[in-house]
Amino acid sequence: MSKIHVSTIVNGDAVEFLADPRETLLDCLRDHLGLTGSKEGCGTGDCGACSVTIDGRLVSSCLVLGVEAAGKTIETIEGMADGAELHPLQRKFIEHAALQCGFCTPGILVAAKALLEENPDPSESEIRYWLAGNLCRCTGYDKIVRAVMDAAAEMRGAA
Amino acid sequence: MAKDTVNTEYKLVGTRPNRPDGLDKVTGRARYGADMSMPGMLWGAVVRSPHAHAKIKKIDASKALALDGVKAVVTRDDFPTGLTGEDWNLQENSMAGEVALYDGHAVAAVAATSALLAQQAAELIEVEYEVLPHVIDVDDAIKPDAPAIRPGAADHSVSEGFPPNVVRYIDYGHGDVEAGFEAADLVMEKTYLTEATHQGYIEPHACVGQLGADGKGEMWVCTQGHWFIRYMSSAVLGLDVAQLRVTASEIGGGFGGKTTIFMEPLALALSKKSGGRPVKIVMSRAEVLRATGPTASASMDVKIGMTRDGKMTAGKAVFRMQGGAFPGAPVDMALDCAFAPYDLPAVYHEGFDVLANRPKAAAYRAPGSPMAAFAVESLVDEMCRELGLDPIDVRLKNGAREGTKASYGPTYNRIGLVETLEAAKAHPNYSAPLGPNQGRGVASGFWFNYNGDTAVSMAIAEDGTAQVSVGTPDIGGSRASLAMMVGETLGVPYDKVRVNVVETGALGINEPTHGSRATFATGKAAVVATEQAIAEMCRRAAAEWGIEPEAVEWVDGSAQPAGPNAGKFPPMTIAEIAGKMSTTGGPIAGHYEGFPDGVGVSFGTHVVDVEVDPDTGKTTVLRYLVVQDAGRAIHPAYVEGQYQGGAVQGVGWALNEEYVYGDDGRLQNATFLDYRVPVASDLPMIDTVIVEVPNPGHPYGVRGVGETGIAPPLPAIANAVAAASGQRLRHLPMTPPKVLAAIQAGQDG
Amino acid sequence: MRYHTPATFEDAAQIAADCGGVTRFLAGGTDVLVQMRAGAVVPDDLIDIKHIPGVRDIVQTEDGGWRIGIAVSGAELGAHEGLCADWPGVVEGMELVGSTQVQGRATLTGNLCNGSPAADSVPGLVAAGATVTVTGPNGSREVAVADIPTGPGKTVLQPGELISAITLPPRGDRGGDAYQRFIPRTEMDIAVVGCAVNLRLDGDKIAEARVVLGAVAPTVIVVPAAADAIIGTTLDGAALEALAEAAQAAANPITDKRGTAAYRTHVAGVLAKRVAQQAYARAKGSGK
Amino acid sequence: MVEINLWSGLRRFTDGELAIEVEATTIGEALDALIAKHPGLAPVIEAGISVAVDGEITTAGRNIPLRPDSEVYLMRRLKGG
Repeated sequence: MSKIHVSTIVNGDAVEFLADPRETLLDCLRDHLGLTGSKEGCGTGDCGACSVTIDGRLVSSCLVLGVEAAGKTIETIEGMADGAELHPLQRKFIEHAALQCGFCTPGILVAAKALLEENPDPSESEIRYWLAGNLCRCTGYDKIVRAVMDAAAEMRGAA
Repeated sequence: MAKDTVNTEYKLVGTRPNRPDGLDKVTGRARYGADMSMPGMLWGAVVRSPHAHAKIKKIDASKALALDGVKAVVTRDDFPTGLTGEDWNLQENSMAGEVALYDGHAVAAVAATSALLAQQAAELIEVEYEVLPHVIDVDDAIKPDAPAIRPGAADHSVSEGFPPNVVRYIDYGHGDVEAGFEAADLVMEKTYLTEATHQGYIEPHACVGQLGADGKGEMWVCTQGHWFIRYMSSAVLGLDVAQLRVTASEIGGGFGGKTTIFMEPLALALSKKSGGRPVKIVMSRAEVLRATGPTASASMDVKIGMTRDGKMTAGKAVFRMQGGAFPGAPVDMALDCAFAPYDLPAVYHEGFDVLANRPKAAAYRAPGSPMAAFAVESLVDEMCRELGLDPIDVRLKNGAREGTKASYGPTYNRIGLVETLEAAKAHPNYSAPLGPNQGRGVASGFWFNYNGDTAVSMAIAEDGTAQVSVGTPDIGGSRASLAMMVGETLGVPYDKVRVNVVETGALGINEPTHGSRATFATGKAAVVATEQAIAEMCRRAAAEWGIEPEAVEWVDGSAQPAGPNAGKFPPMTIAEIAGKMSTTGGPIAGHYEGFPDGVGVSFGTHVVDVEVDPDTGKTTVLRYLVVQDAGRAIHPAYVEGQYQGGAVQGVGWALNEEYVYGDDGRLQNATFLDYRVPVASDLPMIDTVIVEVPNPGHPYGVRGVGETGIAPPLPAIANAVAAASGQRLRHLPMTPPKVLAAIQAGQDG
Repeated sequence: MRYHTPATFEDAAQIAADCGGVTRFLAGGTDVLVQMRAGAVVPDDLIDIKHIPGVRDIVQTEDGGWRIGIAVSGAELGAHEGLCADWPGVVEGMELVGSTQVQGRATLTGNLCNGSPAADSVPGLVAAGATVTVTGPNGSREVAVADIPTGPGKTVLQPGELISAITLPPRGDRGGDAYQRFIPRTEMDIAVVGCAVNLRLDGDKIAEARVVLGAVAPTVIVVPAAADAIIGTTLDGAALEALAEAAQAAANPITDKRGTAAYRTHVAGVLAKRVAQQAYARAKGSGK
Repeated sequence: MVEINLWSGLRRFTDGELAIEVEATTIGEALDALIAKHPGLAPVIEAGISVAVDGEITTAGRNIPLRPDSEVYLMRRLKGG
């Protein structure tokens, strides 16, 4: 099984890697590029811990092959902060204690960012349905939803 | 920073600072089990039994070993023999011996140069099985003619003539139960069933293990307790315990399921056989569900006597639980918790720990208590309805208080059940209007809390900042609460304290972050260690001032002359003392090794409103309130988080989560698609009230808060469903088909 | 496993026809990758058809219908105003497939070709009378969506054949469609029962109707008796009861981990009523 | 002397007694004395138990002091999640 050379852009950086065509984008991010912020919780698209965006579209990176990333633009949790400046969602998650173990957090942050880009003023229900594919077993979601709502308000300038 | 508590004697305790590991965890930098790679690392994969019960006749790994890049295969033949007791159970569960005992039981493992290759090699290992009769359900497993799963596994408590799969028997109680039932106006007896559930942590088990021919090894692993991993792996492999060094990664949830070993010894055995190269094993979700930590399933008979005005006169509980093919279903703790919220003149408990062809049950948040609460709190609710009494009033009338003889024997010290009931009753949720097909349920719950082996060291750095080395992995914000308690004691700001979860080589033995013990036990130990360091700093100041150490007191992070010397010298700050420590006697540190006493039990009361769709039987949670006694909330946001998380795990257990087996004994829903944990859109906000009845046994009044919250949801939701639909569900989960069938039966009846 | 990125459907068909072993076409990948991961299907050749020009396009046909490219994701479908206005039932079926993340990748074609009787997007397509273009080594043909699935995991597609486009007919005046499913949670489950209804009104009365059930038989099924129960009515109580009875009579489900046969049969009737009412309301509300 | 309360299932090892007076100043001494009086209790105690002293449950702590008026209950070994 020969490997395929893949060139892509991850968090603004041009990167290259050799992928076995069976490897998922998640495998390639974690094992070839050392970007272990995206997590595997299920491998079947049911938990959302591996959420990334490809060309701006939110996906589960466990359901994308690494070879499909060729020529795309990929954003992961590692690219969410602007240097030392956290994204408002990241800051609000810490302030609201919206994480306990923190394992689902990267995927939820990436998904929530995609939501706020599409809908800057989501209702509680819209947040809950958008994040339904991001399982969290620790928090009961309450503080996560509040943190997203608070970050959205701040980003709208309403905070 | 706003303080939540009315208590103003503290600067830090009761505030909500940002957690110290927050930045790493929102940026993807925090390293969890699967995030570690080591030089020369191989990847491991595990071959698992597809049968619920089968004799292993032959394992042929020749095709796998013939693949280029495959470095080692291990089977049970590679493990030492002659183990006994729980060590033997752990070894047997890590790798099947002569018989595979459940679907998913490991039978072989392989190491190769890539994850894909290891997986491919695992598929090439040929195992010949002779399928044996199996039993899955607890009520089937306890039958006298059930297939005997492990003859000889029963302990001293099991007498001759018991069914073959009963491995432990428990009976205890006090008072005259029959007289109690005689004195009652209403006696009800019902049977309640719960299905096995999984802890459902989102992070699959993962480790990197390395073991050389010299018997020295190291391991990186996601676990609640790395000393447990070290001891158990060493026992299973016959290693000297201290030669294995285990580092706990950040942990992606555990809930009790990561307090024991699964594939960790396999990684070490593969490493040794590969010439000492590190081996990484990461479980798939299917492996997690098939082969790790489910809880027990339960079949429970409960009988209660009550007078017309709601006074309980006696209670009796007979519980049967299966915890897989190994002894250890939490039937004893379930019985202890069953009637714990009540002051009963007479109570009797009887329990059976039963084997079945399922994975070895691991602890899950207040082990046993949720099932017990479901049975007892459902029956109490049924009786309240029958007698037309308010369920909170009945609980207040019978509620355990300080001085009550607990159902499990001893006399309660200061406890906060009544306070939770009163707070629940006063909360607006308890009087919110309900619409058609909606109903409200109430239930209380109990957990002991626990202390356990604890070793902590704290040391003062050259600039007067403090480091605390602890052995309890931070699973939900404990670094924050520990830093707050140390900062409070030391009189320094929160961010001048760094709490490190250190490896096994750095401290004496520590039990895991389990039993709701981290903030209580590690916290108390850290305070004791800090007080030692403070005493040393007072001695250093006294020496400099030329006065007796007893004449120095520690105030707001400084040594100050006290008593007759008060005001004679300016306060000496921690930074000043620390800056000179190399010339005043060397390092300044404190430590604690012991079993911190003073555990305080915890009670909670939940109120839930649901709506039941009468056409489909689907239950929607509309409102949820958790009231629980925290003793004192060090960091209220993380206390609330424990309450909310426990409640939602309970919602899952009550409504949708269950292990589904086919007639072939295979688990049918080993994915998050069909093992249905609650998703964000299933839930409302989870309202919380933190009741604070301080625990006199802790310097800051802490009671453990992690576990109690999962017990009340099961009965509270069942009680709400009964109120909404008019039908009593006595078998969890209350899936739509079950609820609809009950509604239809009710209409027909 | 070999990975191919053909530039035309003809090339894709030819690659598939020439491969001796197990072949899978890759569009959204949300089923194929799960099967690969579980070891259920390990293709020798994986043919990624997203590099074919036009596969991400949604275009209006000359007669006012819609042609949907095979790689259009659920998220893209849901963002298309014209399609959502015409065929809300088709779009909402697709949007129920998986999570937001899955919506970023999953496609109508993939959901259809997976062959699941519980596929959420298929009842809506069948109710709408959608067709697909099937391209093979010997050219293309037009096939009704209803005729594609033949059983759980099975389709009429022959080795070397693939779907190259989906076509929805013109909506026309006074029409409405809807799809709902029953699941135990609010999201993320496979349908225990699904139901789509597409109808057209004449005044207040239903002139034409199509009722389609999912997850109650080896394939999605069209239930003419259920349609007959509401045609000519204003969807009054009696018509709804007759509709439910016809839906329940047509259901022939299995008992499995997701539901019992009796439960699925009952819920088929409940859903048929709810979905018909929604489709009826949409038809009445349509300005056309 | 301090009174040790057993759970009722242990009756069969103690000739029916559920409250046993022993000479002890610590939990360890009490457990040793119990075994000396009723050797049938040895496997139960050695398998691991918890002890409640004045309402507080501990799992180890053989050195925990007992007073003559301490309330002492043997319990099944506790663990947590």
